[in-house]
Amino acid sequence: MADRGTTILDPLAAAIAAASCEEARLSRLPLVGQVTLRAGRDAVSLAGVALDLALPTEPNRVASDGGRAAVWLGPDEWLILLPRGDVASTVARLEMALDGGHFAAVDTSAARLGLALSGPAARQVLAKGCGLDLHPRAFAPGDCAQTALARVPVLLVQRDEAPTFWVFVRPSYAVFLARWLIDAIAELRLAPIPGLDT
Amino acid sequence: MQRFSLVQLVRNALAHHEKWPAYWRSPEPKRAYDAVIVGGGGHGLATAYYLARNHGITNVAVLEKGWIGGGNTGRNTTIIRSNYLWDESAHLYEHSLKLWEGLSADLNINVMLSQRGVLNLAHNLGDVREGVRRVQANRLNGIDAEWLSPQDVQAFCPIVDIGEGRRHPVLGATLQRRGGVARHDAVAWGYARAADALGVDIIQNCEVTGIDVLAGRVVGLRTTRGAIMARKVGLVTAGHSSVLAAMAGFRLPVQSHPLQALVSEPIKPVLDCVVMSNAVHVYVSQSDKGELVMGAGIDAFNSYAQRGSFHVIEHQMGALLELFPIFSRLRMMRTWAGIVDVCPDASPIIGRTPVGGLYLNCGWGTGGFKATPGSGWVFAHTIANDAPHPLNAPFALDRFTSGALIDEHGAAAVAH
Amino acid sequence: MSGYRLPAGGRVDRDRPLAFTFDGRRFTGFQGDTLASALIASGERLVARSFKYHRPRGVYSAGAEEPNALVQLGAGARSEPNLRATQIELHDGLVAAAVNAWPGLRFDLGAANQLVAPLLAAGFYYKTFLGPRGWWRRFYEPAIRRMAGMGRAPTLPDPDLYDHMHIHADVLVVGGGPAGLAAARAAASGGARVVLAEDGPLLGAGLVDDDATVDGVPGIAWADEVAADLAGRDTVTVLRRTTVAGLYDHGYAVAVERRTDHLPPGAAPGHARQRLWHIRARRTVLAAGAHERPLVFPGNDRPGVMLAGAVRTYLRRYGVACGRRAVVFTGDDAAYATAAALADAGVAVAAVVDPRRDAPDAAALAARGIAVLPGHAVIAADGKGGVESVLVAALDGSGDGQARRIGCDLLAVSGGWSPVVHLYSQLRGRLAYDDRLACFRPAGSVAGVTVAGAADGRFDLAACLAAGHEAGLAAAVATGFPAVAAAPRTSAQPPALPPAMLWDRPPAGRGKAFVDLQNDVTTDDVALAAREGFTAIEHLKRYTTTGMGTDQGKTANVNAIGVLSGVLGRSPGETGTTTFRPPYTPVAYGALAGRFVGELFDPERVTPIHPRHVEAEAVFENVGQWKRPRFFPHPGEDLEGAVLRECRAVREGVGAMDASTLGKIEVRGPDAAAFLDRIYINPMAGLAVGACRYGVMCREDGMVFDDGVVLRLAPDRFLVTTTTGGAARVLDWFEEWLQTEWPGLRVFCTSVTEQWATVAVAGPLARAVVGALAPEMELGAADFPFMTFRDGIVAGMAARVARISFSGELAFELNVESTAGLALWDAVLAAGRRHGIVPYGTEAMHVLRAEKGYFIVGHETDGTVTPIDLGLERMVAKRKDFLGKRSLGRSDTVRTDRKQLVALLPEDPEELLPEGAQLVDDPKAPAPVPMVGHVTSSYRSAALGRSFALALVRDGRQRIGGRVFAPAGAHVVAARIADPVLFDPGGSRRDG
Amino acid sequence: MLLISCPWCGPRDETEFHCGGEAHIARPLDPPALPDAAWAGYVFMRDNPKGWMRERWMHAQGCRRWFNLVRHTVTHEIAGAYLVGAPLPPLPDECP
Ligand SMILES: Cc1cc2nc3c(=O)[nH]c(=O)nc-3n(C[C@H](O)[C@H](O)[C@H](O)COP(=O)(O)OP(=O)(O)OC[C@H]3O[C@@H](n4cnc5c(N)ncnc54)[C@H](O)[C@@H]3O)c2cc1C
Ligand SMILES: NC(=O)c1ccc[n+]([C@@H]2O[C@H](COP(=O)([O-])OP(=O)(O)OC[C@H]3O[C@@H](n4cnc5c(N)ncnc54)[C@H](O)[C@@H]3O)[C@@H](O)[C@H]2O)c1
Ligand SMILES: Cc1cc2nc3c(=O)[nH]c(=O)nc-3n(C[C@H](O)[C@H](O)[C@H](O)COP(=O)(O)O)c2cc1C
Ligand SMILES: [Zn+2]
Repeated sequence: MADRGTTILDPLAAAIAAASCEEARLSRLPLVGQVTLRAGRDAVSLAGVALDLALPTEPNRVASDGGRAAVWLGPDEWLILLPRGDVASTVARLEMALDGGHFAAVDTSAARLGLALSGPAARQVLAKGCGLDLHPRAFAPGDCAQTALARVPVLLVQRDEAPTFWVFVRPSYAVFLARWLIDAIAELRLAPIPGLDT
Repeated sequence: MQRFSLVQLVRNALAHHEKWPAYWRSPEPKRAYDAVIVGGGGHGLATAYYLARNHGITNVAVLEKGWIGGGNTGRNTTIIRSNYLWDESAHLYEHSLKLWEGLSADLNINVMLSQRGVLNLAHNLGDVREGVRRVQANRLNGIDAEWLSPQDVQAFCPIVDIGEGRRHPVLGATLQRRGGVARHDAVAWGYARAADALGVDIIQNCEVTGIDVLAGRVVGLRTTRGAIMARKVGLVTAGHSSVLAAMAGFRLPVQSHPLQALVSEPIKPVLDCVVMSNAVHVYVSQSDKGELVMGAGIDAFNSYAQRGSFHVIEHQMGALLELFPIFSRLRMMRTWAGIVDVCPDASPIIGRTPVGGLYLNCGWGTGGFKATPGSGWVFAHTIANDAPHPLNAPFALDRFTSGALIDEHGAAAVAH
Repeated sequence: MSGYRLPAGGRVDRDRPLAFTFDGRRFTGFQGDTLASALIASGERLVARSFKYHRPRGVYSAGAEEPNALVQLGAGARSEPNLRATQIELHDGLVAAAVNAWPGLRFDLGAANQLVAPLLAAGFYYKTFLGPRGWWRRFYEPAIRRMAGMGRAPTLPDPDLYDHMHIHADVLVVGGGPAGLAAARAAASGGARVVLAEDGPLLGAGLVDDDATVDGVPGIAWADEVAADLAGRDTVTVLRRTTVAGLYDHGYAVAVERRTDHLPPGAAPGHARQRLWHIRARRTVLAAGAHERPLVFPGNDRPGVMLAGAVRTYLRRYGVACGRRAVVFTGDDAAYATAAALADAGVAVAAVVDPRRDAPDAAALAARGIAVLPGHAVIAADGKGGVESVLVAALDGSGDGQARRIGCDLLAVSGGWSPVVHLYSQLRGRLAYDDRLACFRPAGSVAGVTVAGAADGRFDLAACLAAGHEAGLAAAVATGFPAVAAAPRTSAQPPALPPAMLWDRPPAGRGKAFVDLQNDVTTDDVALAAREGFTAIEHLKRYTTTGMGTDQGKTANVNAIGVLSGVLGRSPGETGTTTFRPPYTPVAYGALAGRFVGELFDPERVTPIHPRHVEAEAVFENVGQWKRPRFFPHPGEDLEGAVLRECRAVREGVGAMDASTLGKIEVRGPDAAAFLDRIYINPMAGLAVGACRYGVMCREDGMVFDDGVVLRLAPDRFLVTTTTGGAARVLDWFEEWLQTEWPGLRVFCTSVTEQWATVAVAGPLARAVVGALAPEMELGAADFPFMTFRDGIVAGMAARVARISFSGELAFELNVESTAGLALWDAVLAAGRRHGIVPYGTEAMHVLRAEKGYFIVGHETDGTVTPIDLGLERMVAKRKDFLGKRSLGRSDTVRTDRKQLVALLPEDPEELLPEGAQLVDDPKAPAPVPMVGHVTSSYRSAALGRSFALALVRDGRQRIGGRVFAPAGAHVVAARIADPVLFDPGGSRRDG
Repeated sequence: MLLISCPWCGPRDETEFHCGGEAHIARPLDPPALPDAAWAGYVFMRDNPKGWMRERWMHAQGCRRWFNLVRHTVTHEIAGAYLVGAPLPPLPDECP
């Protein structure tokens, strides 16, 4: 089914590619499977076992393992990123393992789209519309945050030191956010302003 | 009271203006009054004036913790209109607007009432329905109101961008031509001067710190300038109403929030009406001095600090430029906030309280400047007769118990 | 000396001359000049007209405090009013003009106001223009409006860009003078993240005015070293040309960076002209310096009267002499350096006049042939265009008692200094009046904020450096960084004597003595206001307008306080200051809006199917942030035509609608059923798995809040749908109750609004269309009854199909993953083609549901409508409690004559009632006409063959069959009240 | 712009939060048994103190958890955050 997926960002593919530059590369993340997991205290460790991936209990951290990641969304809420094909089986495994416990595992694979922004100026681009402290001292690889970017709710995941950020956004906002990012990157391709050395 | 007029001005100018008397005396508080009004804002001062003028009760003091007019009266965007949705509100505000129309003459001070028209823009189909509903209700209530098409809006206020391509195009507007603005400070000073002339004591720097209640009746007040006995007390303290109610031992359905406003630098006339928009959320007019005066929504949290958060202003400026792209290079000169007393139904509370002899006038929230004369009028009546005037009867505190709210959110969702 | 430019010196680049025009005349200046320095260098003394009297005015200062020299900068769409010439960096081709002067700066008709000046005293407008009625608005006010205002708004949209940037810092330092530089250097030394914001283009620029050395080198060289050190650290962000406009709670600061204003317009295409910085700092050091204060005496506003510090700045920083023969009038030591600097530059210094009995440095100046007159004051400045002479008198009447006249074209004045406490004070930092320094200085504390240097009332370089250094170190330590920098050392000496003010001595001479230069407030105005009772400083401000100009009284306020205090015989400390408010200097609205303008003004939400709607040339409607297709016009079709066609298709054939915007929440857990029972007015616990039920929810005040269909997916799993606008609200509502009131309920809610795309297929032929797409699904009414759902395959995609109908017709709601939404839409239209399927929009949807009497939250409800008003009495559960239930039993909500939902049938079936129309029983009644209700929705119906409406009518249910009237101006529409369900009341059509 | 420390996510801008007003208003257990005035007290009447206040906030753009703050309504100083259900912390100006 994944091959049939189209997203609202498809028509912007060329514009997104054209926006990228050395300092900030913008791209669409391939569609990934997403499971929103709500789990009461009794279910957290069981869920970790079922997933074979311990859920991060430290707020705003991501636990990764190969092609999968568990993203902290709240004290009883995680987003599990995994290959699309694994969603059904993973949900089933969770249902089995947690049967009787207080939990909810919901397939939300299509409820967020991912963009990747990376490059030395990635932080600066995000900082134009995001009040979060993105400095490496405050937001390092493995950190994540739900916050607002350009007044749009997003989930940010800091992946590596390039730095690379994943920006997950509700599909309905994706076009607006992509346009905003393209606009924010634009100045990086311009000649610097004479007499301005910052 | 020395009358104000051009002749007097010329005469005094020849005397180097050395003969002008004070607008009001600054007497020491007496030990007792027939009635004490707490709060020297426009509403409190108007109440004192009408108590004296309409009801012959002149042994009255107005107690103000700071300087008169320094509360919301001195920090509002001065929009005056009466085009409210529900009958109860419409009649109250229309009574007020009628009083405004004679106020300069009545008080013998130029309050600079400028009936240059108030536009309420509609940006979506819901706005249009609400707008039409309100216009129709107003007209049936005998209040002037018009519905304008986008083209009419453009003609009435040429610098508004009604642009189809915009994110929130203008789909129409209500217009009340008799609406407008006035000089807020002059209203406070004018009422003070006129009340003082009738014998009312205006006492500044006098904060009420306690309310003495005996057997369910108010007997006096404690203040930073000593105890004052009073047979009747009217609380008219806007954002501080909950604080005073707590002194008297009851709670109110009121929350105090900052409401911010700002002015641009003065420029030559560009905007000759008041423009308000709910969906895009800004309201703006140009003062006689040339500044653009504007405001928007309230800050989300309770506060008594008379200052708000910057993001509220920032948001509002996007809204301003959505409507007026030509304002982009104009500059914001000063921002400030007032503490507004917000009621769940966006309507005021005017009437008796659980304490005998203690009367309450509050909950005007973001929109009570326009009501100043009418509010004072009906509140004075309520205090004098220990019973509401027909116009304020529906605005009693017990409507929250009966459920007979007067919900003006739909028609007044934009603060003003 | 050509003009007033000195042959050498200053930080201007004499190899780069720049041409500019001012008020239509051509001039040249140098790179590094401000417009003000270039005008002074060119001998222009008259640069502005004042607000009220249109008096000639010259440049008064050299910075942000400038009250006089406001100009209209640029032309056309880039024209900008009221900029201060003292802060405009000169560039080639710059165009500026005076404001508030007509027809011109030199001959200004407004100056006629001076003839009637005696009438224009403070507050004159309150006392006159009182009648005749209507004249104020018609004649007086327009005339006053035309006179008021300074510059002009552009008439075209702004071609420039603005943007925003957020930055976090351990330490924010405001001001790049010696104190700020020392603070930033110290704070950064141990690795803290530091932001340094400086208003001007250069760091430490003021040090060029000073002869002292710092760390063994000239001050300016030290500043360059510090700047280089800071620039070399990647933990430090130095923002020049950046004004911190406001300081807010919890370390939040807002600053405006002027990025391209120093360049010719359009020289940096694509770049943001200004950038608004949102700074969040754990510690803030305010080192914003001090503003020099004028002295108040008759004629003190004449061109040629300038602040002494500014005169020195023009000499040292710009290589410009502000006159050829100067008098220095000062109550403060600092201006002695100006006298010396003037003399150094070859300007004749006719006298130094000092009201203090002991004048410092008198000997040194005397040695240079400069007369120092201690115990004297200037009592008038006279001259036609500008100062030509001053009158000087002994303060104690000594000497011959005669005032003496001294010729000069420059009067440099200094009345001491006012610390720039603005930012500190914006946060309600307490100020106290310092009698010795005659100024208000910080005397309290603001969490996380330190004030250092001249801003703290420390006016000597050594103290400024030391305080800045200490503040920087302390901030570093407080934020967890080591303190490693050594304190800077300087050769500077502290001032010898405290300043003296003359506030309590009314000026002896004749003529106007100005307190506020911009707003033309004089000492007479202050005295008049005091006489009339405006003795509170805030009253004085509002009555006289002191400090309400574009400079916000930076040079005026303390003098006004002083003069008022003098009149009343109290100390300035007792009088107190007015309130300081953001912004420090005015900020362009464009910068505040940033990129949130035009297309990016407000985020736009679209469904996955949106591109198809665009291709189909749908007309869209804004619903909150969503864009929804309102109707799909065929060529030549209008709204009405399209909607009638779309409705007919659904009633007679089949239609498809994109319903993806509806909110969807998965509610799961052992207590899910019990939870929903508490939320909805109707019972949900008994709903069977596989079935759907319509539900309504109320707020605690009993008013309808949202509605939607609930699907029971499993015993412990529900899918709740909400209105488009209610999606976020309802989820928040659920979470609020679960988290705060009922934490014991074991329920989890997950938003799946955007997981699913939804296409509604409705109409008698719907089964055929869905059947073609889902051959394996049993769609017959018996197998797949109304208000049930099935999971299956539709068009090859996993889908959930529900038999829900908002039109009364046979309908299927198809839900697939949103990534498949577009494919589903295409498949539905393809499968429906043989059945003539028609896409329909929100408008047709509204008509169809209204024909069935279904209300829409927000159309029929406005926050004052209960479920019972809507005719849902039978839905309201009797045996359980739910949110809002208790409110339905209050005296006002049990009234039987409340407004109730009914339908209206205009007696003329062609006539359309306007939505929002008010209803009356007697259209001929005089105003106020009693109103009995209003029209909530109104349409033409293809199915009914007539117009109809829904309305809320007082006691409406009892009045069915009766008449009401909707007066629309002179025209009155009569209508019959009817049961709200007008179409297929038996519900026979929903199974097809 | 307040800086509010979400007990889970740490300090974030005020704009990420939704303010829910006075905290610790308990829903009556048996609404039908209440007189109208008492019900109105629960639905509408609020403390609105000038000074320290316990109030509810929700981290709307973050973890979406409700929590309580002790905040001063004049200085905007925040004395601390605590979880829903945690024992009532004393107000800073209350004697222990
Ligand atoms: C930014 C802003 C914009 C607004 N815009 C508009 C508008 O455009 N149109 C409109 O109609 N309305 C507007 N309003 C609302 C309007 O300003 C108020 O509703 C109205 O001014 C209230 O007047 P008042 O006299 O009741 O209150 P205030 O003027 O606030 O007077 C109350 C007085 O009580 C005093 N007081 C408080 N406690 C005590 C005590 N313990 N002892 C003694 N005295 C005490 C206060 O110091 C104050 O002076 C706006 C409000 C604000 C803040
Ligand atoms: N002799 C005297 O009486 C006297 C009086 C005053 C000052 N001074 C001298 O002035 C200097 C004072 O040093 P200092 O560092 O305290 O002050 P400063 O005046 O040298 O520096 C303050 C800097 O802050 C900047 N600034 C002000 N407000 C700002 C804002 N909102 N945003 C960004 N930048 C802003 C100004 O542009 C200025 O460059 C010393 O050299 C001192 O000797 C002398
Ligand atoms: C209608 C109106 C117009 C104003 N115009 C100006 C103005 O031209 N200049 C100015 O500095 N302030 C102006 N203000 C703001 C006041 O200076 C002041 O900020 C406001 O009354 C609140 O008081 P505060 O800031 O002293 O707390 C205006 C205020 C109002 C209500
Ligand atoms: Zn959080």
